[in-house]
Amino acid sequence: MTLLKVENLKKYYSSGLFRRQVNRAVDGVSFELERGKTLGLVGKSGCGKSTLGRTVLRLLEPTAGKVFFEDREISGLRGRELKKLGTEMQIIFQHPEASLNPKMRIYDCIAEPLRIHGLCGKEAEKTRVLELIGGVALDEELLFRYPRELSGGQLQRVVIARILGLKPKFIVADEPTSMLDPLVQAQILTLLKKLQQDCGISFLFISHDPAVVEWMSDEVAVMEGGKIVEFH
Amino acid sequence: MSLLSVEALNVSFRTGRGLVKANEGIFLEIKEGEVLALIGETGCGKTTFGKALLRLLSKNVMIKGRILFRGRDLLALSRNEMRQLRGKEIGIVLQNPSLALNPVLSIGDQLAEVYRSHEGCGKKEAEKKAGEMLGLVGIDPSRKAEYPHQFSGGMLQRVMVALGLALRPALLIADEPTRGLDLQTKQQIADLISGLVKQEASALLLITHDLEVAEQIADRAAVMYAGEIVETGKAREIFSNPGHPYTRALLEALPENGLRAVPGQGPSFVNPPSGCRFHPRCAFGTESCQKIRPRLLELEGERQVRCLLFESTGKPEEIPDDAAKS
Amino acid sequence: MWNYIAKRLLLIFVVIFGVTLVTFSAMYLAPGDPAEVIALARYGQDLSAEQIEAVRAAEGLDSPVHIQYLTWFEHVLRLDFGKSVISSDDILEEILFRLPATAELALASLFLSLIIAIPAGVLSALKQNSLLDNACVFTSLLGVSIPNFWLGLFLIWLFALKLPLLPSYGYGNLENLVLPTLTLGTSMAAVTTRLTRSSMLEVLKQEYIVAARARGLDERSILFRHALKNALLPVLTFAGMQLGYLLGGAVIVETIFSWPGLGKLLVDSIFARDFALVQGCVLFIAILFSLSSLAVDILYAVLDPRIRYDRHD
Amino acid sequence: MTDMTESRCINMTEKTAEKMTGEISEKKTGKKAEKTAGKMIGNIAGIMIGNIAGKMIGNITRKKQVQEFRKNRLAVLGVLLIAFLAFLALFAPLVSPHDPLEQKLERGLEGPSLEYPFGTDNLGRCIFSRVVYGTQVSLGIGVLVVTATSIAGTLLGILSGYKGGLFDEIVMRGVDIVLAFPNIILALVIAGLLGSGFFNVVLALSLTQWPVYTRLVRAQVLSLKKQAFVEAARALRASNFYIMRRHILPNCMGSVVVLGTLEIAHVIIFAAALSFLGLGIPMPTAEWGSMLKEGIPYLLSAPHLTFFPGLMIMLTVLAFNFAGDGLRDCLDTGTGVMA
Repeated sequence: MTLLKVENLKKYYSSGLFRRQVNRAVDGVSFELERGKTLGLVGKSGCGKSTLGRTVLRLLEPTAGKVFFEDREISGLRGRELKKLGTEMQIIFQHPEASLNPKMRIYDCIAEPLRIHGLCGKEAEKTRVLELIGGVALDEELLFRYPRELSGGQLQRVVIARILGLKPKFIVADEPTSMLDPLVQAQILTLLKKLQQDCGISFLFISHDPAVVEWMSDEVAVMEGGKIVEFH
Repeated sequence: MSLLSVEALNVSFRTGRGLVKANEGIFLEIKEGEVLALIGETGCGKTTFGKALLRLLSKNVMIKGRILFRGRDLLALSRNEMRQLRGKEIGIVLQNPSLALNPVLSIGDQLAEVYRSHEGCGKKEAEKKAGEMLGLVGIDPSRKAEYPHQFSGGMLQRVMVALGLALRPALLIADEPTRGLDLQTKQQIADLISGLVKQEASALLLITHDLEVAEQIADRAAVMYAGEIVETGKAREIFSNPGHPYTRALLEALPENGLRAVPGQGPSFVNPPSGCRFHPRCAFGTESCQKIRPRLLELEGERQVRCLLFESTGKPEEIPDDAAKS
Repeated sequence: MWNYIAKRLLLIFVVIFGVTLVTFSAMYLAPGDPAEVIALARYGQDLSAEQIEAVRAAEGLDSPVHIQYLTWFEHVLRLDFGKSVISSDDILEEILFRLPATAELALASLFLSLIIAIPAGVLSALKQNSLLDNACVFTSLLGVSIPNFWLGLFLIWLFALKLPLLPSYGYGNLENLVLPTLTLGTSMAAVTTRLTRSSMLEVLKQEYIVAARARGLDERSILFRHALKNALLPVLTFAGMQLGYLLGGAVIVETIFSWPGLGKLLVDSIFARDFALVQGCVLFIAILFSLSSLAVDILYAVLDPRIRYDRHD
Repeated sequence: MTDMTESRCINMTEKTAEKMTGEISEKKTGKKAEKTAGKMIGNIAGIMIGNIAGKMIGNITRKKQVQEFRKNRLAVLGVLLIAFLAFLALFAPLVSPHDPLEQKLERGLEGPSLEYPFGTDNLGRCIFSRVVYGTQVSLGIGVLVVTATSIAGTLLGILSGYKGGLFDEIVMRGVDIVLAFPNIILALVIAGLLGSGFFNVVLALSLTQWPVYTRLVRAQVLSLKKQAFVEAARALRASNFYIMRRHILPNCMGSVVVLGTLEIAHVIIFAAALSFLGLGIPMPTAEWGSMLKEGIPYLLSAPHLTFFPGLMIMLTVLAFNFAGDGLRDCLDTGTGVMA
């Protein structure tokens, strides 16, 4: 069953004096993604792959085109349905250092999604958080530290644990390991692959490194100038 | 006699959290015109090593050991002698180019300044040389009046290379010249540096975590882990059949080699693990590895490995089968 | 660059318009009936109702507020700030007559503060945690904490009264300028020293200073060509802003030394309840201040290449 | 202010309990229902007060930052001085030997003596008592003005920085207009027209000082907004109000607290200046600025009339500047030196 269907998605940025210069960041992109599969998105920097990722999630409002999630058109969603969408579609960013609120302890970072969506009560929250941090092979002791005390690899794991709390069906991974070293990158990517097998999560995996994308993805789309120019 | 020979170099910093031993007991040699890649992950002390060679570290540093450059110990030089040597005999390309250039001076001025300061030539001549150097690194000389913020990451990196090689130094230290660049720009910068270094017959110390770049342009390679050199040797051999378990892990972690991950992360520098520092994460670790701190063993083919497993075999490829646990 | 300046000038017009609204409406917020207050000031205590009505008619205070505002604003556009309600001499003339005194004091104090603060700030940053640095930090903290009116009184007590060397009031020759400039200049120097020091420390930590050292440049050229130029940018902007404040008349210092500047004119007009003069002064000062902050921004753009206004970002 | 205080509790498993002994345990109350706008403002204000107090106290007790704060000797001196001044203000009646307003014409202009530690003024009033009572006025104005302006300024800064658009444009033009006057001029005009008196001075200074916070907070919000953790919160589809409260506000608190401390010093000098010009606190209330003004005619014959009030202003302002610098270093919020 196709989990996600994107039809002719466009995202234009207009700038200049009378909005004349138009930057066609995403210029008519269509693809489909099965449940539990990974679509790789590779391209030079500035080809629009990050913008595409955010527009699919509706973090950026699309200029045109439709996105179907589980055969439901998501552009029209408001209020309660939109909030529910937040538990099903999630994103991992490129810079782990900036992905967590520096003033919140790691415990609160992981517990926050649970609290926002009211997924579990006070008592259950603690056990759930311990379970989640264990799931990404991090020591419980880190729960009371602040993000500035953790390394890039550890922070990215906290981000993953945080998202897993919502049991998402689809995750956009926007160059999650480009800032990390080889060994740490391997740890994170194997973790993501294991999660896909265990929980059937589908990924839109974005990177400028073709070798990494090949290893991670079932199908790869090559992007250039806001368009997908090749599928393999 | 080698161009640069580092002997028992110890670099440590006095910090609030105690003594951070960034480099311990480092022995390294670079011959004239040779390209040596110093490979290691972020925070293993390789940048500290690069900056230590030119004594560019902060005031709370303690450096012991000897750094012989053409026979002269750099640690013994006076401040002024050292100042004259920097840029002239040893050039350096620092890590993030967007921060390493003065934002309010045009790149032409910053380049010409090097010539005026070292060779004392006039304003006009310095600018001529600056223009030439920019052309050499593939930047249109007419852009020399522009400012750093008007250049892309890749172009800024070229400016840094121009600054490093301006006075044709005998040794160029390049610290992570390809970090943060996308694939195509990374390739161009790697070719640019290795081409220019060959053309000027100067040696290159390439400090990087990027194994592909190292494999492509290095003659010899040295691998650093937690402030120690764990393996050195000819680059081609190290990449085709690595000896030290850490080097193996690094290569196996590449996507082309199956992206196999080794658990855990780099140890603390304040109180590093006893014995071999990699033992907590090593697939072949034994009890003795936890107790004895292995020394750098000389193996066949100019290979050196800091690992007890090779005491018996003497050959880098063979790992004694009883030791292979997992 | 030019459409940026045009945009800024438009903005200034909006701000000035806002300022006129604020000053005009402030008159109506004040307690008491303006006509009565003006009549009181003009004819003294025993005044009859007719006199108040005559003033109301003469000053056009009887027409609805917005009409009064529009007529006043229309006059202002024609650079006619109207007449002083009490002494009925032309307001703009009065202001322009007082401007040189304020400008003199402002420039002298700014100059004094910069020649003290820049060397002190730079030196104490270069020799951080040395005796000089600690002394600098402490005195500048003290300088910021001493209210300049108390400093003024102290200087008068010392130089004018105890050992009568300098006049404590009056205007005209250089002697009179010394004490007010000392008062204003030193307290400004304290703030500027702290800014210069922290800006210099910030710059010395930057990567491009290490890179310059790595290229074998000597410490002196690193200091002057690289560090100083970057460190002084915020200091110059701040000095420009301070000049803006001073053109508004160092109100208190002018009052202590009865210095015939804009600040004193404003204070006296407030006490005299001379609304027209108050409005005129405030409007003039606001225009002066806005233009000087625009000049500061342009100066900053000229000095710092990173700021380019032609791009619409 | 609503009784809801913003503090967080982490129930601990036994294993990690002993690790927490060093830290105070903070209780976080769960919040389900969304807020109405009116309650929202009250809520944010309550949080701000809670946060400022929490920040201050939290800072004082949080291990790492306490060490840095304690290391900075000047800052500790500042806090001690503030405590001393607060003590003077609270226990003025006990501390001052005489009634500050009681006039003894026959004892006028006496120098410092045992009976009158700071001597007497031209009307024979005890200067020491008046200076002590003056602390109440100055600290009162300082704290009141800064509390009001920091809350209003920060609120406007967050809303205009986060929302942007027309609201942002209007707020920033308002800031430009207020800042178009050198702030002493505007305060003068307002105080002059409204007449003197404690609350007029507080109002005048509040109307001129709020933009300082708005401009600082708005700049921070603009850069915070682009950070990944705010975009991540939006990806969680959390409400804007939640994001502003939970992610934007805590990251601005540090610089607001530092700015607030330095601003108290600034406001105290301003208030004294207004009184010095005769537009601040009216006679005969004991206020340092007006005491200075009264002392001018006797500058030569009785300098102690002007020496002691001026000294008190300096000490108070110095105390807050020390504390402000100390807070800035240990919170490393990079607010730079405020004018």
